[in-house]
Amino acid sequence: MGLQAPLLVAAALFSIGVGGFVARRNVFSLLMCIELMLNAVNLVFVTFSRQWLAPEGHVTVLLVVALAAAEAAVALAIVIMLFRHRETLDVDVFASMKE
Amino acid sequence: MNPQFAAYLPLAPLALLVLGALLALLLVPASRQGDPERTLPWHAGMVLASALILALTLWIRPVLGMDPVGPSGAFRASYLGGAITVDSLSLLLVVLASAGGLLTLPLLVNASERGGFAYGELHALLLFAVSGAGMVGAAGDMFTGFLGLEVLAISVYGLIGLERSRPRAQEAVLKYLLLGAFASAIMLLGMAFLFGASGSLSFTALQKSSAHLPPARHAVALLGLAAVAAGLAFKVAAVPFHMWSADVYEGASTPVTGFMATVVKVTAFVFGMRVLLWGLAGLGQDWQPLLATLAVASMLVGNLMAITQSKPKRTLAFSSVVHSGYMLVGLSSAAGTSGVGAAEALVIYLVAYLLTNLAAFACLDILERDGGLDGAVSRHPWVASAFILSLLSLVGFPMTAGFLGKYLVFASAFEAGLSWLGVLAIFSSILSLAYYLPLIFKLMGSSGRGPAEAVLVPGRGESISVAVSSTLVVAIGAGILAVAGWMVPGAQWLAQWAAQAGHILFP
Amino acid sequence: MSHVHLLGWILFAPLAAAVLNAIVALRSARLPREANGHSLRPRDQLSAMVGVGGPLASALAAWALGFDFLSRDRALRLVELDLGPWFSFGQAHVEWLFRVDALSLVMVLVVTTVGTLIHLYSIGYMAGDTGFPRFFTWLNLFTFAMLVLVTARDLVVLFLGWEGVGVCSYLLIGYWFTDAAKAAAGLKAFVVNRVGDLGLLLGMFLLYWSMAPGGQASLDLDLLLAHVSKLSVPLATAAAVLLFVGAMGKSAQVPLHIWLPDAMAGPTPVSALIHAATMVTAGVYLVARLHPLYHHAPAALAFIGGLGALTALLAATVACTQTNIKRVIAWSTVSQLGYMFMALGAGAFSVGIYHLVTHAFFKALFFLSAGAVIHALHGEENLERMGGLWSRLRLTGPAFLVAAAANAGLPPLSGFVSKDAILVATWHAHHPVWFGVGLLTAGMTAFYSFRLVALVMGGTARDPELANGAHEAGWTMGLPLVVLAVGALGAGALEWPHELGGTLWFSQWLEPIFYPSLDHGVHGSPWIDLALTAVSVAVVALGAAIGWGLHAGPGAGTESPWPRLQGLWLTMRRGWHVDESLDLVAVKPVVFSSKAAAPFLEVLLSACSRLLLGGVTVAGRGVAALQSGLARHYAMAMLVGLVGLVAWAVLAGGQ
Amino acid sequence: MMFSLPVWMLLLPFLAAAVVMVLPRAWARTFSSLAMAGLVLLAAWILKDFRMTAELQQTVSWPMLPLFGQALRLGVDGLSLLLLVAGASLGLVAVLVAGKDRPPAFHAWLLLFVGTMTGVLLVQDLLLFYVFWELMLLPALFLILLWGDADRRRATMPFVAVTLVGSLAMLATVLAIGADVRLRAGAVTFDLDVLPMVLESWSPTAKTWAFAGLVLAFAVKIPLFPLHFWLPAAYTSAPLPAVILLSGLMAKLGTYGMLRIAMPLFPEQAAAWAPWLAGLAIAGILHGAVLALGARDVRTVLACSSFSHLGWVALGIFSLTAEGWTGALLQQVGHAITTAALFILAAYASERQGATKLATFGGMATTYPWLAVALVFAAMASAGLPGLNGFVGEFLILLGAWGLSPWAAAVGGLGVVFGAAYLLWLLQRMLYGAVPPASPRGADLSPRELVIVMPLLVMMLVFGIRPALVLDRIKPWADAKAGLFHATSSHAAEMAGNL
Amino acid sequence: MLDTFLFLVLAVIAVVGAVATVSRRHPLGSALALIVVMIALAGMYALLAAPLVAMLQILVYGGAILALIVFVIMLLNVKHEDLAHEDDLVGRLGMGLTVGGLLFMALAAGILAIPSDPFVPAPPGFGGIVAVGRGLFRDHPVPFEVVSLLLTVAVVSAVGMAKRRLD
Repeated sequence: MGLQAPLLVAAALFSIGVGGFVARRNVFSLLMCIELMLNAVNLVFVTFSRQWLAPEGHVTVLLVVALAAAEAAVALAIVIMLFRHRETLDVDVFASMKE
Repeated sequence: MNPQFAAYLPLAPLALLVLGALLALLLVPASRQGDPERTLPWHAGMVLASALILALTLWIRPVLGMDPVGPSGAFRASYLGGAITVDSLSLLLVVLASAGGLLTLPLLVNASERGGFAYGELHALLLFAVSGAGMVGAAGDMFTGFLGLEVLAISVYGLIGLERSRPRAQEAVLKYLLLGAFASAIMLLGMAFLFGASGSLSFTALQKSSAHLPPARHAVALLGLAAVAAGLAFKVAAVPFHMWSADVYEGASTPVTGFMATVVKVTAFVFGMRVLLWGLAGLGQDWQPLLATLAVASMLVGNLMAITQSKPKRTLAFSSVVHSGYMLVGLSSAAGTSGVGAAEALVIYLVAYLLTNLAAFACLDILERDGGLDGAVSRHPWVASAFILSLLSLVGFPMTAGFLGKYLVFASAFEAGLSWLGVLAIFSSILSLAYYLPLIFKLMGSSGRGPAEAVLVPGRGESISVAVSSTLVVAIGAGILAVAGWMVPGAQWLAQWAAQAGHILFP
Repeated sequence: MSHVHLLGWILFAPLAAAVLNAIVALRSARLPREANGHSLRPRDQLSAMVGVGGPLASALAAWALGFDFLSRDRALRLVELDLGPWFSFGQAHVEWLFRVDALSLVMVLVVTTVGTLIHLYSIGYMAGDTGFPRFFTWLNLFTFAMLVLVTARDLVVLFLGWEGVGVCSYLLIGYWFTDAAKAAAGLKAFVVNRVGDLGLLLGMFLLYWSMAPGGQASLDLDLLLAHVSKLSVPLATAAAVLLFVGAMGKSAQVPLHIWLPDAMAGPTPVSALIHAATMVTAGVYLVARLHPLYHHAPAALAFIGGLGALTALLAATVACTQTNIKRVIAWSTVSQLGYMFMALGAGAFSVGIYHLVTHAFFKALFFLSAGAVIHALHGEENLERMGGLWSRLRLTGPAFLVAAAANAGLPPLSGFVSKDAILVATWHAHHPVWFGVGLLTAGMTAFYSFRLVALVMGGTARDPELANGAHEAGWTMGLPLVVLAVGALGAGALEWPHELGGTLWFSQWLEPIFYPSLDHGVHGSPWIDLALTAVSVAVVALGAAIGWGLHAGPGAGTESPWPRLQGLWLTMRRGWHVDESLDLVAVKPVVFSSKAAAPFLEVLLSACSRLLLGGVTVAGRGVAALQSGLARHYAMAMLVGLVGLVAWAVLAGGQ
Repeated sequence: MMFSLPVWMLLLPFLAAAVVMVLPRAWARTFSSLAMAGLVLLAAWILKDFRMTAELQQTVSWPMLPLFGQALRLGVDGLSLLLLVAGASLGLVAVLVAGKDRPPAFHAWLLLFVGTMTGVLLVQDLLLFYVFWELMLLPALFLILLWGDADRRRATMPFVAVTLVGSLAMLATVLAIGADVRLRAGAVTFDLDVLPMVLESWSPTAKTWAFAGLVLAFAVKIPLFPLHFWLPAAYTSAPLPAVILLSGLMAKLGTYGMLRIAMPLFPEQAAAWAPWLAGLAIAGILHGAVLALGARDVRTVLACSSFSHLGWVALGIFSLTAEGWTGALLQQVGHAITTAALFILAAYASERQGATKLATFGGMATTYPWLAVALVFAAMASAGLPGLNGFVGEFLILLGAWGLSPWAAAVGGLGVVFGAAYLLWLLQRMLYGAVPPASPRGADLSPRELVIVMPLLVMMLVFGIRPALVLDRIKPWADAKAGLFHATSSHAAEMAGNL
Repeated sequence: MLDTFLFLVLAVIAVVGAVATVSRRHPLGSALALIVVMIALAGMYALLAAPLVAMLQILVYGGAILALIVFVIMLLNVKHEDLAHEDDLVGRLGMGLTVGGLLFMALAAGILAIPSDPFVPAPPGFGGIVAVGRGLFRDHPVPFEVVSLLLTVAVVSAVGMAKRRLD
């Protein structure tokens, strides 16, 4: 097994995540799309780590996971705040600012 | 002094900031009593001021254990195998971020005291944001730098979101967070590919390997470069990754907008300099056209958008998109081994940009609170004058810091053989008159729409903030007259500092 | 007193008078104005004394200088006054250098003598006018400028005088400025003159640059005239014609004559001094002064003579039909100036100058006596309300008659001598057409002169009430009439033709100046000259007889005596519509564009700015439409950007 | 010498502006008149010490921040000397005619206006020239925008916009030059003495573009047709002291820039473009005159007249002859005096009439004879009457223009006719005719007004009769520097010779 | 060979799961699909000699982060009417995935240009807890510390935004 297969899978996952991100309106779906993208990134790290036999990639993956957690925490806080005020999870509702 | 101790002294500003932020967290409960002594603002102010002074001192008196690099007297101190690097550029970023925080603080405190703001946390978050910026400057590898950016970003999410009673702020924070996370994921993807190309994310290793990559890994590196550039473009709000900025700038309360427009953008650019000029210096041929394209797009679209805006704040938001374009001109001119001048110019531009926009948003905040901009010069002559001054600086009028930066950056484009880019940048400056001038005219006009007399008096802290930033704008701008011996040694310092910060990237 | 001092007196006595009068005028300008009839207020008396004293001193000095010249060798008749440098440019230096030679002296004498008389006359004529000191200021200043013009040794200094007289003319025509129409007449005079001045300037430039390659570029007359023989003929012709354009403006040659009839809006002494005796002859002086150049450019001379002939004829026809006493004389002046240029065109420079001198006397007399008539009729100028004044104005009447007869060229008056000399000169210069035109004009001149006399003095009063109130004015107005009448009668003696036993003293006086130019009048066969004279006298007599006969009878008016020619008559009265045509061709377009320019600019500006801003705004709106406020649209933009960047990376990496 | 005269001249207005801001309102005018008088004294001192040669005098030089050059040089030569003196004097006049109730800020801006223009005139460094050039706009803008007429906002926008566009074009040239110097020499310098040597090696295309940038900037300021569109409105709505400085000095800096910067740096381009630019200058002369003829507001007439007169100056410069240059420089000084006097007198007249629309004027010569005399005098000077200060300049300019092409002199010379026409037409409408029954009656010129106007009128006469006072200082410079274009001018002479 | 086969199976599961994640209307469904993706990814990590990461992927990601999301969904008690009315979901998803597909094509083109030699065998202990721990705590302590700070900031922000009482 070589580099290409895992990288292609990662690219696919990332692209699906990206596609979902631009398509969905539900906040939770958007968050999960981002998780999907981050997971794809992790796969790339792990793959290259395997290629270089460098543990740095693994370390990075762990830290990315933590980062994902942090982002999720803030995001969920915002979701809670918004849901409390607006009773909706639809991102398209928030489009009050434009010229 | 104990040499062991002295060797770690350069870390002091950063450590101070982080500890100060954590201490602020402990003080948050104190704010429950309404904080009549203003413990938290004083604490935050002292921390920021000491970090600023400490960083300045460190720069002025290079400490033991710092090796000079290059002829300019630039220095660099590495810790933990290069994971932390303190040099002229990182100290400068600490100074800038602290200054940004310090100048924003009074406005922020005032805004929160007017209500609708979670008072306690904002001090901690401000300090965290500044420390995040400091970490970006001190990062010796790309991932650490990225994490620093995230610390800064999340702090800013918090700063925006703390204003919970205003729907627009909520909308702003939601958009910022979602798109920011999206962009972070893209940047991470890029970093993963760069890791794939060189096997490490430390700048030194990247630089070593990027200098002579075999074709296969070169292709991987280019994929990484593209994605990292996209992520950076989001952070600095370059077209087409800029669209969040208008809404977020508008939705956030004006002091936070000012902080975002300045500290976040400057930090992102410093990160960009680290990545591109240091880590990926070998790929200059590749990223120069890329950044130039982004620069042109930013200047063009930013101007067109700014012209069509009716709200001053959105105008300034798009103006800062245009300024990202200018800074990208500088960054792309710095490609290649002869780019030191451009890097130097970019550093000066960053300083000018930071001070100018701090002044502009501070004035905007004060004036919009009291009757808007129409004929403000008769109600708040000093604040309106400072605003006009900062707008002139944004135009690039001589004797303002903006001119200095613009002049040097554009000249560096000409020097780098990118004359077309320089000319386009000047065209963009011409186009930008179409929205700066009406703003100036609006401030000076007497349409009679606004109230005739000042109702709200700006607080002392706010006044000082505006005065300091606008004075610095002029003082640095007057640097062009800084004839040795009798005027403005500050300008010389800045030039020297910029030279060192530039040289540090081109050993 | 040395000669230089005399020249100084000549020049600066009028200037000093002007300055003194200006002070009086400015001081009195702030005093309240009271109407006080025709008596002189104290400050007016001072002003009058100064105003006449200046030119008088100048005249006396001029005569002294003249008599001194007489006693000198011909080659030594020259005085120069150097007042230092004015300015220098390139290789040239312009000096405040004034020079009187034989030619200049003639001019100086005319200007100061006639000028003094007219100043004197003005005291009576202008008495009681609120702006009395102001009038004398301008008049004195005019005298000074005219003297500068005729004594200047450098073309630039000459130009100073040239423009100076123009300004004074402007100010004096518009002297009664509360009447906007009169002020406008001054404006017209100045602007039309400026057209000519431009020609003069261009001529000077051409001469300067043509000398530049030789390293001798200068506008000093001596240097210049020494140089002209080296010029190529086309270049000399061009310069000569350009300079003549200046003369055309100042001396009212077709088509730049249109200002002169309107200039009659000024007080009558002004018409007499400026628009008859002196300023309008400056063009003649200029051409005479530059005669070596014109000799070098025969085509230019032909042009001058032809245009002079045309002007003479055209103006004479117009003079025949006028209804305003001053306008008749004004058109007559135009016609006579045409005569002078005809003489110059024929190469008879001294004859031209001689006609200038005699004309100065009889035309000044004509105007002043007409002024006396007008004064007597309380400002009435319309011929239809005059007539039958001979018996009431015992001094003015004869003076008027002498002026008319001299103007008509009846022998042996001065006008006859000079006019005859011109006709003879044209004949000898082989310009039979000019001769014919001159003859015809002479007949018409006689016609309108005596028509005028008949309408004013002869017959019965058409407005008895007005006529009965007429009375002679005081001595200040009378004395100049007498002196000038003597001049008009006797000046012929100076150039009495050979064939009639004369000496041609005047031509001899000017000979050193125009030497070696040929004065054709001198060298003709006496019999041919006599025949020509006879013919001209006959034509003049015929014209005079018709003019008197048709208008002296009762019921005669200003309308055409031949009803069938009524249409032509009216056309002539309107000056052949030259004024209207020029207005249509030159003035109307400028006025229209001046009115249209500003709005046009406005529209253009707003259109441009709208187009520009509009374009930018439309483009901006287009981009702004993407800024929908929806986060996923923003993400989409980022995604597109990302795809672009990655695609670029793949393409760049593939190379 | 560190603190020699040029340094003091440069510093004084800025220092005075700072001081005047903190003074009580009542002292503002007195103080700023004193400052301006000081400036006049300094200028007079420089004038006194001036040696009548073409070289740069009173030179001062400092080391500079290496980012921007090696040394900053200040100096005065025949080109700048009289503009300096005129500028200082007009500054004094401007302060004197300012109303008593003007706030300190007004005087501060006036001082800054004079100061920045002094800077433009003194520096011998391209970058610093640009800096002062650009700065100069600011006081102009603020004086108009804060103290101008009712429609000042409409008036200033095109002014500022087009001026900034022009100066950004200049910036492009400055940048290109600076970058090139640094690339070649490894150090930055903008010294005007050094730059021509550097630029010699440029390609013609690059030079053409660079020259175009400079020309655009200067053409806007002069203004050269068709970039004049901002002028009538801006001059018309500016307050009197500002308009004195605008038309009296600022406009001349456009032509000054041509002579100081654009033409010496790019002589071949200048020579190639000169006929076209001269054509634009002529178009400006005539267009300005025509605009003035049709204008209905007294200030607009004078504004357009100023435009037309600057066309004269430009024509003289683009004639590329020593005669034309001498005339242009002389005309600059002459016009500074005349235009100031005209604007002041027009303002006095409008004050008395209570309006500026010409339709409401009439018969002022009857009611205000002194004012009328002064106006006629100044108008005659403006129309170029020999013996007054306007003539010699116009004469030499046209003479020089003939050296370029006889047609230039002939067509441009029509301006002589039009100039007389619009000025006399202005006098006709203001002074002559019957006094309109509705017009208010006031006193004739007051002693204060006379004291302000009389020196100007006297200078018109003095410089008309003794232009050598000015010429002796200008001519050596013009003769020496026009030598750059000697080839073309002698060529013109030959052409005339061959005609 | 077995590796490759297993990898392919996991890849198919992951991609299908990913598509399900982005296309499920209700977030709970998406969350469940995401868990499937993560488990598949964990398998792939294991195949790529990263056992520790694989384990933590399941523990932290599946166990903590997703649990948090699901918890919040439950907490908010999202009813169907609170959800976005994504009537045109199919259309927009098509559009999004098309552009995403473009991105994939671009990325894939880049990836396919990389020579894909088989991996050399990993040394023993690679990707194990010791190696990763050494990397994390000895070689890269700084990022680790920064992440701790990051989490603190996130908590402060979250608390600041989400707490009910304004003070």
